[in-house]
Amino acid sequence: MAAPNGKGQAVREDRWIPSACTICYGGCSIRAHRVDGTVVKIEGNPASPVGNGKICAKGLAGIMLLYDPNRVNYPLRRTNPKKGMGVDPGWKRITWEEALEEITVRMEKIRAEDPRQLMIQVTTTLAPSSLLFFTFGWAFGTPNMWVAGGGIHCGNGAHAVGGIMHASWSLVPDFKHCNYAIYFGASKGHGAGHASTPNMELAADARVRGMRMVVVDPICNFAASKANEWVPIRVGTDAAMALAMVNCLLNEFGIYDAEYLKSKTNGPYLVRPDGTHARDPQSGKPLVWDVAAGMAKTHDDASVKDAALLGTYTVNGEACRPGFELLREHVKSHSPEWAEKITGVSAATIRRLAREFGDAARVGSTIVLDGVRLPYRPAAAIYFRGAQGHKNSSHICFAIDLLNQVVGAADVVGGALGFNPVCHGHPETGRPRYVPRAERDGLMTPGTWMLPHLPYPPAEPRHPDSMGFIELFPLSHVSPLMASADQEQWWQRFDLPYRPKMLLNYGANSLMSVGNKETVAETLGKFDFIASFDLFLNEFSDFADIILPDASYLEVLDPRPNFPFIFNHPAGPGMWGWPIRQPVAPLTHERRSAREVLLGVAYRMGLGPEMNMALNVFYGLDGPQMLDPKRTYTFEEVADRELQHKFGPEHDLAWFKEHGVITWPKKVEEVYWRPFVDVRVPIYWEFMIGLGAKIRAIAATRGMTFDPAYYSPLPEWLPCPAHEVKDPRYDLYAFYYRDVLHTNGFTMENPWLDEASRMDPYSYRIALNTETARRRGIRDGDTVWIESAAGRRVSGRVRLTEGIHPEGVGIAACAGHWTRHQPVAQGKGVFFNDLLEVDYEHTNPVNLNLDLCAKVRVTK
Amino acid sequence: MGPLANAIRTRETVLAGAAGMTLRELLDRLEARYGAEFGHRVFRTATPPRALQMHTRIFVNGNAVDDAVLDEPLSTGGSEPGSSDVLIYFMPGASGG
Amino acid sequence: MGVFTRPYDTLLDDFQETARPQREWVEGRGLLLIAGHFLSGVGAGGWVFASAFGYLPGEVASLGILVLSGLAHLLFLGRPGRFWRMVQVRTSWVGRGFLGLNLLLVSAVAYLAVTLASGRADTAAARILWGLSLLGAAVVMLYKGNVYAVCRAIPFWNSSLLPILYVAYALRGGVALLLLFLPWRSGGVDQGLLELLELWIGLSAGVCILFYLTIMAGASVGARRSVEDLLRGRVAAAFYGGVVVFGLLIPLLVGLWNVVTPVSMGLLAVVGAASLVGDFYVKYAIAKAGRYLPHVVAGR
Amino acid sequence: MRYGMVIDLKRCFGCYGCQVSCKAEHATPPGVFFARVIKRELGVYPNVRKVFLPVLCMHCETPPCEAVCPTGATSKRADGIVDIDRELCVGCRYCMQACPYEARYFNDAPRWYFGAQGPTEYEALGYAKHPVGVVMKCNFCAHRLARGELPSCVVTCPTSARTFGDLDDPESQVSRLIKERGGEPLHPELGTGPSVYYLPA
Repeated sequence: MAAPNGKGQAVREDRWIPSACTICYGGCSIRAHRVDGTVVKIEGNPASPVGNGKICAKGLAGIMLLYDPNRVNYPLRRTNPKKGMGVDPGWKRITWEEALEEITVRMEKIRAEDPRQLMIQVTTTLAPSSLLFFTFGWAFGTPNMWVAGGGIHCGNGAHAVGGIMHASWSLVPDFKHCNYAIYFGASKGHGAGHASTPNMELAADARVRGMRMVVVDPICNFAASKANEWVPIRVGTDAAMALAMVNCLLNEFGIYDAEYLKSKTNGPYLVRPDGTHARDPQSGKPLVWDVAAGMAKTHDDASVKDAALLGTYTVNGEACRPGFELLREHVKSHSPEWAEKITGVSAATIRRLAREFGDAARVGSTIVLDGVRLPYRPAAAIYFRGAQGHKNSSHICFAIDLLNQVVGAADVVGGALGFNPVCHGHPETGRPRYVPRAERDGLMTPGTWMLPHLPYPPAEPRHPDSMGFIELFPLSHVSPLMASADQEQWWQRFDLPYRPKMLLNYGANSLMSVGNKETVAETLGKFDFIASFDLFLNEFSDFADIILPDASYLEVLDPRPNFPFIFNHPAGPGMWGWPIRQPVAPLTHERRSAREVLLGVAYRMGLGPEMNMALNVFYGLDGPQMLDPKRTYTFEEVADRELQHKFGPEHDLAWFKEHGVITWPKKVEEVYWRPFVDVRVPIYWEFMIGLGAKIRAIAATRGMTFDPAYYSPLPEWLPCPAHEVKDPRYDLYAFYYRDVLHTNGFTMENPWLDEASRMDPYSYRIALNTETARRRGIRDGDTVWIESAAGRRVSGRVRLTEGIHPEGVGIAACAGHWTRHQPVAQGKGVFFNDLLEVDYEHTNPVNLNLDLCAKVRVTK
Repeated sequence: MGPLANAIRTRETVLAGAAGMTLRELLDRLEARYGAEFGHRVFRTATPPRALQMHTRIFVNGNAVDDAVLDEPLSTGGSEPGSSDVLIYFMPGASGG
Repeated sequence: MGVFTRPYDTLLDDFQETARPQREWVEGRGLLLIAGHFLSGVGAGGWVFASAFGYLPGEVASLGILVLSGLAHLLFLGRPGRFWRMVQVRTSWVGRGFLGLNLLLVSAVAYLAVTLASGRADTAAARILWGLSLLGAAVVMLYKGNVYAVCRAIPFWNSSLLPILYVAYALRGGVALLLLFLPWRSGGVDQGLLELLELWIGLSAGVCILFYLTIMAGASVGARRSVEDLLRGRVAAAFYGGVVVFGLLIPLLVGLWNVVTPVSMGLLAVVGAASLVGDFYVKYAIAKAGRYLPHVVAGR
Repeated sequence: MRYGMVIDLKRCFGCYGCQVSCKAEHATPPGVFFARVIKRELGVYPNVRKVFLPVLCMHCETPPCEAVCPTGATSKRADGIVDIDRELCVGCRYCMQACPYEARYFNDAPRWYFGAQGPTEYEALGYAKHPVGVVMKCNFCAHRLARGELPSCVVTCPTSARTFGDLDDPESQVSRLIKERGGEPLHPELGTGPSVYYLPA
């Protein structure tokens, strides 16, 4: 074609190239319009179920990231030996060869000494593909790897409970069939996150269809504004409300799904007076009470006619009771009146919501889909960041999910769905295939997971040899100890035999993404050497020694932007889609894809065999596609094998580059899998008793203690440190929320998103309740100080709003950049994380989730 | 290979075993040779059912295997006639998100 | 600390306002338009009275001012080179004003030429040209207020009072212009002067009432925010200082005082000057107080 | 034939997708928004909600902007699109004061998103389309319609809040939605006859 372009010449090239977005970890499918080598438009890819052609503002703004003149173009080395916040490293341009040589030499030395001295840190934004960096860690032999963005944006509790109860990373309502969804601090379908764009459309369809939505949240945000009802709640008290609702269901209304509880949960497992299961002496399997036979049988005994959920039964001379009975009794003490005192939500409201939820669940009803009769439970309780970002993380998510479990609304039609826990694979190859299966005590273990350690059964706690102590806390994913104020103290007490020497960073700006900057800066100062792959110089760069200019997501290849499906592939009925990410614009300057570089470094160090095996494991390659440990490969070759391994030789990389995505229909037994897969989930977490005891046995000797209640088999409401601040001057709870325009820190540098944020009344402001502000003489637009009880301060302009709890101070996360290397982002918004303490005291002792709220005062 | 390779100071070893030896038997023998640390890395629990650790991958003649085949006789077809190539890969745990 | 300076920041901040302030016609180059409106009013008014009194210096001055106003209008345009396209008079008051101004200029210049050449103002040609010039002047005085008044997008402007107010101000401005010439006029007190003063005071009273009505009307409809801007907001200084003190109080006091006991010509010139300043600030304040219709209001 | 759009406020939750999509499609300079999102708050705690109102040119039946234009640069096409002939516009901005929907923007001077750092590759290409000194606005993506594609904001909206079609055809989806869900234009009291309708939230 010869339409003239802006330069007046005839257009030589005019192509739409399918790929995947990576402005957030939603990884929605896109297609980029390239004219004469310039990307002129990004749209959603209609051919892919990951967005169905839709794409949000962030994804559309990718062009401004691609062409940002502030990007890093060449390898840089610091000339100023002094490291510190705001201290100019005196960057000097060096060659790739110089950079790689120095990095390789240092890493070889470290590996010879003790590979654990290397720490690898990656961003959430590129997850799951950034987890590829972990393969290098595996090959290298260090356990010290973390997703630094996780400190603020990751959900240890949410994911662990998602894994234990739904075999998936996260939860959504079955938007297609749900009639009543109650959100606890979640934005699923109203902002960023896993399956971001697809959920937006699904949620909108549900609204129009008439799904009733109730949002329990301290701030009336995107989700709450679209909900039928907003229930303002005191920050961090969601567990209390959920427990009271469970209490109403079980003890006031007697609403529960006995059938489901008997066959799909450990509700009937008999519990001894000491809280552990009564077990069969021979097999060690937990026992249930068969009412029909009037005797105890193992849980998997086919002859069990009717397993008791209630009552007391004598087994091996002990009075034992089913787990469900204990749950029912446990929640009795959690009345709506009790919860009202903690949450500030009236007992009447809690009762009403419980009743509405219970009625909406239609316990006992069924529906026929694709000719199959299935349980129909059109009610769902969803939690995410807001609810789980607290010291009581595990119990909060457990308590909320119990609402689903009690009425049997878990992974059935209309209920709470995990993100794709079951996949039978492409019809032609049967790959990828994974299904949850029964593990220890007949309880469910996920068919696939994002990380090497499964949520259930938890690995045996061990004396830690990693910086983050994840061996000691097997239910954790991200450990704040990787950058905490007290890490050295714990390392000494646990005789950590080494100290971190080198940090390999992939796009994480941990100085801003974890907690207060002073604490993180101190931990970064401990490294002899930091090498960092980055798009921009940022606050973290002040501590780096070498900066490697990374290629943006529009310039790289990634064979699996949406796999594992449990992470960011849309849940519920529809199509499976496996897109690829591919370069839509040529690499310029001396930017290189970090993946290629990493592979090169591994081979350069003679880590070829380990690296190739790690890749075989990460991509699940075997047979003809298995990488030969003795060979070297380019990343293109690896990607090509990954794709052929999953979809056959005819669907190789070349095919995917042209077509962008391969799709096939989801089967009803994949989507609503619960009735089809013989697994149980624990409503009584017996395993926590032993786990807690083992951990305590190891930790206590080193002075690391915790309240045993955190390991109780049934959820409790336990206060955050913020709730226990006694000083009356600190009378408000600061919390962060995720703005619809931003994900993590780097979107702040995007001028299109910045522009919209500046037109938005809230993005860059501190949200304060109008009445609360009035009593303090604070007016809209005033600049105020938010000071935490621990004495940390952030400043910003106030936006008065009726849409926030009177005790809340709401701040959009990940703002407040101060680096001069990102002129658009610099000085915009408020740096919420600076209010957060990073230490063991503010960490959940089960999943190591950092507490993300702070008791503060607001002063002019 | 992987971190344990450092611990046990070797990457490759040849075991003579009766034909029809199962993978579990093989692993037990290796455990006997390299000690409890090996066992811990390979199996989730010290007591039956000894399922494989999530972060341990075993390839028999280039095919990834799971718990299902633990107790089946090792297939032959390795580099040497009548032998089996067994690759055991250990990953360190990782802190992710 | 962003990449841009004031105007861009202001634009984005404005989007957060419930009723966005109008800036195109008052800030930056927009000031030229306000100046143009002011000058065209004074010029047209001045021409009417100067030509009525047959006072040549006044006539010449008026024409000069009209030419200036034309230039101001021109320089305000984004594409001045295309000014000749502005001929859509069927519905556009800007088009009408453009034609009116041209008519006034051409006929007035011709009128002067004819009268000066013949020395007589009562020839048929002269009368026709004068008539045409008065028609042009009428259009010029009328169009301004209507340009604003038809903007339903800006409630404060969207008032039938505005055209009348602007005509009144134009006439008063014309008189004030002539007052400026008093110091140089031969002889002592004469008829013309007294008529001028009475005329001026009458008109001032008129504009006071009209302005009051305009504001009251605004306060009762969607223009509340604008009225707040005027009375106690971002336009208050221009309103009280320019419109009220300079434009009304000072000149009225001096003027009335003069009616009691004649004062110096210089002082009377001050009346004219102050009144003109006020005249400008009226245009400025009303334009600046303009805010667009809000789209989301409680109850929607 | 009269092109029109229906925006479902029940679907929209103010993600700004339309605004940025429009920006990318038309390469509009900083501060120019053919489409944008207005976010406001209604009610008193705890009975409060945020209102998200996406706006664009309403392509009125009787466009006030057309009436006041002194040069005839603004005109209504046969298909109902209100468009600007940038060659005729003198830049008097009268139309901006007359439009009750704030849909018009004046391209006062060359501007780039990275300011002093100059135009990006994308901007250098895109801004060439926009002459300085004239008024610009949404034209329902006439160039896309000509290619048989829907407007950019319609295609991108993650909640499918936007429907585009022929208002003259009673069977079209836009007409049906307006009828079934009670669609209303913005400021109907002005009698401008907008071609953009909103469905209640």
